[in-house]
Amino acid sequence: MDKRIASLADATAEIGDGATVMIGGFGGSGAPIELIHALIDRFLATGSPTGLTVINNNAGNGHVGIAAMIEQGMVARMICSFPRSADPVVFTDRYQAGRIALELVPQGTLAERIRAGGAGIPAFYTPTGFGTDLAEGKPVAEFDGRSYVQERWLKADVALIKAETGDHLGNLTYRMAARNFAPLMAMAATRTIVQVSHVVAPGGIDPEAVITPGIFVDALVHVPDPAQEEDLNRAGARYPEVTA
Amino acid sequence: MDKRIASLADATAEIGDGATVMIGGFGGSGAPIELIHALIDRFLATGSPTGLTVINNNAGNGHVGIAAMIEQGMVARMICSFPRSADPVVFTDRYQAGRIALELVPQGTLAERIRAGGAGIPAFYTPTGFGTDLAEGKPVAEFDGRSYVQERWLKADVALIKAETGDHLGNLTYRMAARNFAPLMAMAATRTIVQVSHVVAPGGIDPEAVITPGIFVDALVHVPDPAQEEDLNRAGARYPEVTA
Amino acid sequence: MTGKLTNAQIAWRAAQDIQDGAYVNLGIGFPEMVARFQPAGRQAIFHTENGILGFGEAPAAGEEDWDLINAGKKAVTIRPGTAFFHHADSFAMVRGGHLDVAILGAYQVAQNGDLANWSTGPKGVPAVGGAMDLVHGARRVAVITDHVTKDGRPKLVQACTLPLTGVACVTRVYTSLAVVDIEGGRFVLREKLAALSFDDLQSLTGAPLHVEGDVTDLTVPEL
Amino acid sequence: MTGKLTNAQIAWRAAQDIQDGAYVNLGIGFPEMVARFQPAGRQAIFHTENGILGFGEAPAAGEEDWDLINAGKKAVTIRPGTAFFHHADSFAMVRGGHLDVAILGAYQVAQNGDLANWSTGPKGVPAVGGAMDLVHGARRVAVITDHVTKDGRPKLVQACTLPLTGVACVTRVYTSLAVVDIEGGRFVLREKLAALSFDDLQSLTGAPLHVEGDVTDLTVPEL
Repeated sequence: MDKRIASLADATAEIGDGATVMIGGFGGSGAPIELIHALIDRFLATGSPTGLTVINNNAGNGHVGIAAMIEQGMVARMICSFPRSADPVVFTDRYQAGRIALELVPQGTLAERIRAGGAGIPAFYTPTGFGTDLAEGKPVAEFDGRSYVQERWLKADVALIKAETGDHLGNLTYRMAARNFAPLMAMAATRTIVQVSHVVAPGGIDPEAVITPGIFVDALVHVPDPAQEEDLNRAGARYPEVTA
Repeated sequence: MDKRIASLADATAEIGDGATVMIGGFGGSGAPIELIHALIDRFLATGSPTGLTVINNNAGNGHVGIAAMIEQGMVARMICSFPRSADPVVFTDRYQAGRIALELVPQGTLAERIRAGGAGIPAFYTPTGFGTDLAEGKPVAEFDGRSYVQERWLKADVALIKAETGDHLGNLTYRMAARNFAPLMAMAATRTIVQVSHVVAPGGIDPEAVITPGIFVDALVHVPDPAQEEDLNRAGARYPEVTA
Repeated sequence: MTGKLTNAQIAWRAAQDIQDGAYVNLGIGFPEMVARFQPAGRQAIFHTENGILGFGEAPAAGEEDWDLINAGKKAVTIRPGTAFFHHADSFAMVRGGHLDVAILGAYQVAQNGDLANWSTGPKGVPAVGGAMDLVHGARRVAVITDHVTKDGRPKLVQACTLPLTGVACVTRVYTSLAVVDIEGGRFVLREKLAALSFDDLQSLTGAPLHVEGDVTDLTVPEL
Repeated sequence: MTGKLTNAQIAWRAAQDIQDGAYVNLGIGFPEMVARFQPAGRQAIFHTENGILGFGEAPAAGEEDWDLINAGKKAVTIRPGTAFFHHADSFAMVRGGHLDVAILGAYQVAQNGDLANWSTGPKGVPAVGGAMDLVHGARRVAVITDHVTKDGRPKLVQACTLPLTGVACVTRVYTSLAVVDIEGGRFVLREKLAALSFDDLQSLTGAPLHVEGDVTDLTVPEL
């Protein structure tokens, strides 16, 4: 078994219109910029995929990555906890114009809903959000005298994530706080596509150090020296590049 | 901050009568034999602790570890998934005599209930056990056309676990499949007491390789060269040793 | 009844349906034998409830490391690509539908797919382990079993009389006499030993066997 | 009103109540400042929602690694004993009650401990982040805030008028004028600036301030 795929274009080729796509990252850390830009390339060439629901902690920053997807009009709906950033203009404008939908989820509930999707738990109770606007319409229940909100699992058709090292079987490690949502999203998507900075043969990752076991991974693309979203934004980058 | 405690006796001194105690291990792998035997020593010297509820995957094997606790009469109730073993006579005899209570829980539900206890999730739904005797009396609900059983979190007063390497702050790594329930139990207990084979200063564990972050650990005892339950049982060991 | 498959032969037959790269959990005891019979050129990745993916075969006697065991508490080995994880992650793999196949033993299988394999009733000490999770988690749940009990009673039945492990979960049964699918609440016969007549097989089965399309010969090598 | 604490002084005061070895989450923005004022001999362990425990202060300009950031997306550093983990484990720490203290900002705090700090109403883009989890997770939830809004209205109120972050979750408020505990659905004044009379403080507070035992002077260094 070998889960490596040669190109970013091949890895992202089967993502369809209307798909629900989980995208790893917290702000720029862990953002799979190259996978996202490959998806934008396909959209620009073919008009697809569009009408996507994107699940990420945020809603893009500047004009690269998720912000660029939104700017191209590929995203119909965001599910996130914090759609603000240093430069949130792309999402903000579309949201205020009613051109993109938003489901706002507390960050810990977002993480737990994704884990639940991956772990086969259709619903769970959390104290988070009880008595607030974000719990409106959700079932509540009392356990041991305290009130809780029922939350449902989140699943996706596809997860796009960035990892540090991957072996041919899809076992993964991450780099520092770039780990964030990626191990959860890998569990919760029907198809998990990973860009890895380093590829090693099976045995190249200490079995104790594997963070995402290969069972959660479907495709692996080698992207050495991946771009860092924060660096791109500080340099004023846009995707696709605007040429004179 | 330094979570090291000098002796096994000190580490286990505050466990009270009637306490709920989670004990790591799956069969012999990961069983914190030295911590358990220290607790037996205290019971033999003082008559306490007794009336314990013990949570473990199994219910002891042979005449050491949890089996020895049961044999001494310290355990009123077991919560476990598989109370059978190569030599289950200690539990079996007491159970059939009505001298120990048993709550049987499917293994994945046991793991998830413990995690839920540690993660502040008072209840969740699982397909496991639906329509079986083990779901009797539990609430059921339908999600997306499938039926699920509601399960409650499990918490404990104390967790006794074995880890491979620990630093002074309580960050832990484990050894192969000895990891099993330990990281979950560390989260779910009010007080988590760990025997570690190796102690290192903070910085001695790669931050990427930490399996249990120190926030889940209260006390660390250095037990170099810990006994392996399986080896003890193959040698016909008993605790305390029977001397002629 | 003379001709029937040995346990090794039943395990061999079940192994032929496991694809290369499949993620597989084998129940403790008899089902563990399936791992021995992977067809040449295929390599399944085995999962064990206690937190290992991609482990290898048993070590030589005397080489056991008792921190490296499977769910049956037997020693196993590491292979390139092995991963360790804790029990909640292990059952996230199970419950979350990430395993391709689980192969389990059975006391009884009903024609609607109900499985009874954990308790023979109120006597003795009940023990369930991971079976109830596996039957609702793996994408395909198969059973390997003798076609009848030791005293000759059917194990494929209209409705289980023993305590259930799971409801409507089994989709294929490999027995000592036949391969039977469960579809639409019925047993559908796919393969049977050539020397055995349909009527004889039916007489050893506790619920109607249906035929849809060909019934092929159940052929296995000497093992 | 002339004399009031600076933000740094409010943060300093809050830092005095953090014990050695405490696990602490500081909200993004102003609360992050609390980390600067740990009393000598004490070392708190800071948690950030995005998966780091025990991180250190900001790196020098130009030394940032953008994979090593806090919840406010500011660069931090590793210290001996740092641990990384994923988001579900991170919020298990929060929701599971493992943090000793969370210190957050506020738009409004009600006398029953209700907190409003995530939304100023229907206009603009709503964003909640981890605040709703933190207020129901940490053992002690404290607020640091100016005593009144920029236009002089009370932030300590009978009932919040802005959308709630959490119900009955705050137990102590450190303001630019006072330290106020929330007990039994009431504001209990613990400390106030010496130059400020009780009546003047009450006039800047939107609900009754109760006194139980001594009210001590709120004393902080020049910073």
